[in-house]
Amino acid sequence: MHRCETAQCAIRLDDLGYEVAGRPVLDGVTLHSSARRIGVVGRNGSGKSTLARLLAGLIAPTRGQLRIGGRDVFRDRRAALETVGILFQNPEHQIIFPRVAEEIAFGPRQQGLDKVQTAARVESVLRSFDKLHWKDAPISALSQGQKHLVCMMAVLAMRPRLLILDEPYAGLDIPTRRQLARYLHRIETRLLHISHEPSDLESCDELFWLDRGRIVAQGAPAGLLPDFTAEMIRLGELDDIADLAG
Amino acid sequence: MHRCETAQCAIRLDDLGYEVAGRPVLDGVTLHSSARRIGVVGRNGSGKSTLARLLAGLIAPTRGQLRIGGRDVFRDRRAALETVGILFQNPEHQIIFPRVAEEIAFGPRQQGLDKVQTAARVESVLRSFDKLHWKDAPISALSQGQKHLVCMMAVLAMRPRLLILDEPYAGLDIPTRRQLARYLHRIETRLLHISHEPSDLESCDELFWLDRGRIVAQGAPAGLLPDFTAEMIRLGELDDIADLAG
Amino acid sequence: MISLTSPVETRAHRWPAGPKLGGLCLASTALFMVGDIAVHAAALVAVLALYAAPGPVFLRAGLRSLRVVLPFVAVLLAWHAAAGDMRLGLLITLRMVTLVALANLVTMTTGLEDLVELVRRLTAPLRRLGLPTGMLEIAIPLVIRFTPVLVARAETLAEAWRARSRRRPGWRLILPLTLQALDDADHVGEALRARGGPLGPHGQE
Amino acid sequence: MERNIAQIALFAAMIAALGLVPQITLGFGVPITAQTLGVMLAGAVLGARRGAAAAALFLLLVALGLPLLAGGRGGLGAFVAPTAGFALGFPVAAFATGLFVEHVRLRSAGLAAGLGAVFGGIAVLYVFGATGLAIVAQKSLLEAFTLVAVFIPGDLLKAAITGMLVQALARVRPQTLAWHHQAAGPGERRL
Ligand SMILES: Nc1ncnc2c1ncn2[C@@H]1O[C@H](COP(=O)(O)OP(=O)(O)OP(=O)(O)O)[C@@H](O)[C@H]1O
Ligand SMILES: Nc1ncnc2c1ncn2[C@@H]1O[C@H](COP(=O)(O)OP(=O)(O)OP(=O)(O)O)[C@@H](O)[C@H]1O
Ligand SMILES: O=C(O)CCCC[C@@H]1SC[C@@H]2NC(=O)N[C@@H]21
Ligand SMILES: [Mg+2]
Ligand SMILES: [Mg+2]
Repeated sequence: MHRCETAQCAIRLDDLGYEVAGRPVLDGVTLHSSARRIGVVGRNGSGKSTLARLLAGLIAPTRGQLRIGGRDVFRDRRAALETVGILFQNPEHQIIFPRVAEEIAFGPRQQGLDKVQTAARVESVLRSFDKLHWKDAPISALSQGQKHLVCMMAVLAMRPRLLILDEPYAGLDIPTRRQLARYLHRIETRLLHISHEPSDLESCDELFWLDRGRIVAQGAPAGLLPDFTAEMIRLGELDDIADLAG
Repeated sequence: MHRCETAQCAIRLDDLGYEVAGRPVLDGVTLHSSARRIGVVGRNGSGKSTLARLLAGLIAPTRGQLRIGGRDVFRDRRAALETVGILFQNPEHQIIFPRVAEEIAFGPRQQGLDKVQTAARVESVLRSFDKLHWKDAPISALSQGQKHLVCMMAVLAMRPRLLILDEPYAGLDIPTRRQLARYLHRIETRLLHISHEPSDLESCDELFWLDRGRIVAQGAPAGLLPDFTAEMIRLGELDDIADLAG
Repeated sequence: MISLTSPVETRAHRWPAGPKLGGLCLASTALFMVGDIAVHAAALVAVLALYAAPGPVFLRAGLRSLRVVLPFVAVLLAWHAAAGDMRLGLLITLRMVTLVALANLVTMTTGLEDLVELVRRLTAPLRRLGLPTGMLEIAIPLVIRFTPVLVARAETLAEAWRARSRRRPGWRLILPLTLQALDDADHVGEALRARGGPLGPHGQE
Repeated sequence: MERNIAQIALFAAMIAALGLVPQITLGFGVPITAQTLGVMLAGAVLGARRGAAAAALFLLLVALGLPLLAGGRGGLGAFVAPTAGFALGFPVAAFATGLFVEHVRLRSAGLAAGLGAVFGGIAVLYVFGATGLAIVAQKSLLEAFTLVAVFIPGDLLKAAITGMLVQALARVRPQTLAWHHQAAGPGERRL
């Protein structure tokens, strides 16, 4: 397991709980990690996206404590902006502006870059994904996978120290995914990668398995993923979808 | 390749074109198939979802002809509703009603079932996916994968003869996916399955590879998928995402 | 309607937003003061010439976005024809078309960011008084974003409806549309928070 | 905070989008517009302060030159027209509607919203509208009132729509109505 050079960006969740209308979505989650690539795996509805939103400081836990690099990202938004960036699961939930360049420029601008710096940053992100021609494209005219890529570029442009990716690969085709995977491997940024797909998480350093709002296992992918996959396949064999008679 | 018993539900596209603002999204697509499970594979932005919407009769081609089982599904909406059902790529583009049961009931009701029959149909679909407890749940409180499943149930409840699935597996976890795959394998319905992920399409009878709005190859998965995958990996190795310097 | 964006980059895109908007305000106000049809006709011709200047692509896009006022023009002309005051009808419609065309022109050739920047400068004195004007800089582009999104939402919903029904949706989409719009607002609220939202650029302070 | 901004912007946009609904312009220059429905909804859903903010934000964009008023009008010119009184009264109308729903407690949220819309979106708004008309068209206040009275049936219909929509919202999404303190019913059980 990689150790973080500074304690700056380590994740500490202590007995974290999140309830909606009295029902726990996350329950007693304790997670300490300073691995460089952290993975979270779990079934649909297990609470992964809720965890991501908590980690990004977008919602407040109803119980327990959450610190990223020692900071309370829910309260201290300025610090949070430098610290965490989040890629939403549904690109349409993330997009704020009508055009690609505006969307990418928003984050860096809020971080305090001036216009010229921001424009340079936008160009550099677009160029590095070989998508300079998208600059003035209206986002509504992009396909879903293309929207997803715009969202990814918008987060990367902010150069956060911790990057939370909620199912980043679900919408992207193989070439884009492979290029992105290599890119993510190369950059300095700490990663928290969420997926329901075990094969996406093979290169993580430390994995957490979320089930019904609780962490049920943690460890290296080599140990955890085979168990997870076996369990998923077992569940998949269990009860079959009955015929839709009636 | 399976042959359709009746010509009823065969797909015929002749020199189909679709333009937006003068830019071709689909261009000269000719596709005849009466296979039971048809697959469409292609990169992000290749025109797959546009093709799906054309096939479902939701948009009109700007050129060429489209017939499903001999019918013009764009003009003849009554026939279209009995013939094709579509699962949208983004569940949020499909959901109309605030609650699960209302959403699933809508289609069958519009097909002419009375209230009692519709209620029975809704129950049976929910039960067959073991989700009877979702009945009164507000859809906005579901996770993305759960929303996707609701959309799938809503389409299946209409029992269309041709089922168009636009990236059905992207959001679903392994157990649900496996159950669904077996279920789809078992039912009578003709399938058109769209994906950018070759492994999803292995069990199709006939495959079409869409690239920049054109069909560039067609054939059985055993022949086509290895080529597709190799090409995707080749593209993925090509130019790397440059460093985000500057 | 207000996702008025130019298909081509014009010279006017590089002009500062302040004078462009100032000019628009002056022109609008002036047109309201003038009651001479000849002046209005000339103004319309002048504006159309401005549309034609960057080339046919721009002209076509511009005329397309003007189509929204056509029904309005027709109703007004018919009304005044019936009332027997065609002169006034012509005056009002000419003025309206010119004003909308002019406003569209500015919008088409001004980036959102430039507009917001302008408001930022104009509200700077208020900020010094302690008013949270930083929010305006966020809120203005948001309104501009939401308006076409609402229209697109309605279209998407209508498509979802058509995929499963052959009846026309009509008023039945009002509640779903409202709910989706509220959900959209929630998502945008969260997306804003994730990337700095109302904090505002703080590098310059 | 961010959510408030987003909702205020959303309702401002809704007022703008309702301007796209085709309208009829009456001879003396005042259109029958669906935009007042947006103003009523802003007040009835968001409450007084945020509702007024939404309407004010809408006016700011109009002033900036965006053609958002019914019929694609915009610019400062809109503020010197015979309808200017109505337009300037939008934020006050939304505020009054919100004040009504926040302070007049009725069992039915829909009824409260409908009556609030009549109060804010009709009674209060017409005071502004008639005054504006009287000034611009050089009429007496009484004449102006009789002129604008033709809008009342249409505006009553809009108030009724406001009531029905809010009633439905209270049923399926009570948490959106901050002023409507009602415990979530059993239907709101989460998964
Ligand atoms: N706003 C909400 N109100 C009520 N319940 C909610 C809300 N958001 C999420 N939930 C519930 O919390 C659980 C976890 O949701 P979450 O979106 O975190 O799941 P997930 O692990 O990301 O699933 P997926 O793989 O489908 O994206 C779900 O059962 C969902 O029904
Ligand atoms: N409304 C539109 N206006 C302009 N261009 C559009 C529009 N809709 C789609 N396109 C363009 O058409 C192309 C095909 O889009 P489509 O959504 O069909 O792709 P796709 O194959 O489904 O991609 P993905 O795998 O990302 O879902 C894209 O390049 C997109 O930019
Ligand atoms: O468009 C404007 O300039 C302001 C709107 C004026 C229309 C008023 S609002 C109240 C009344 N009800 C209507 O339908 N129209 C008028
Ligand atoms: Mg999720
Ligand atoms: Mg697609």
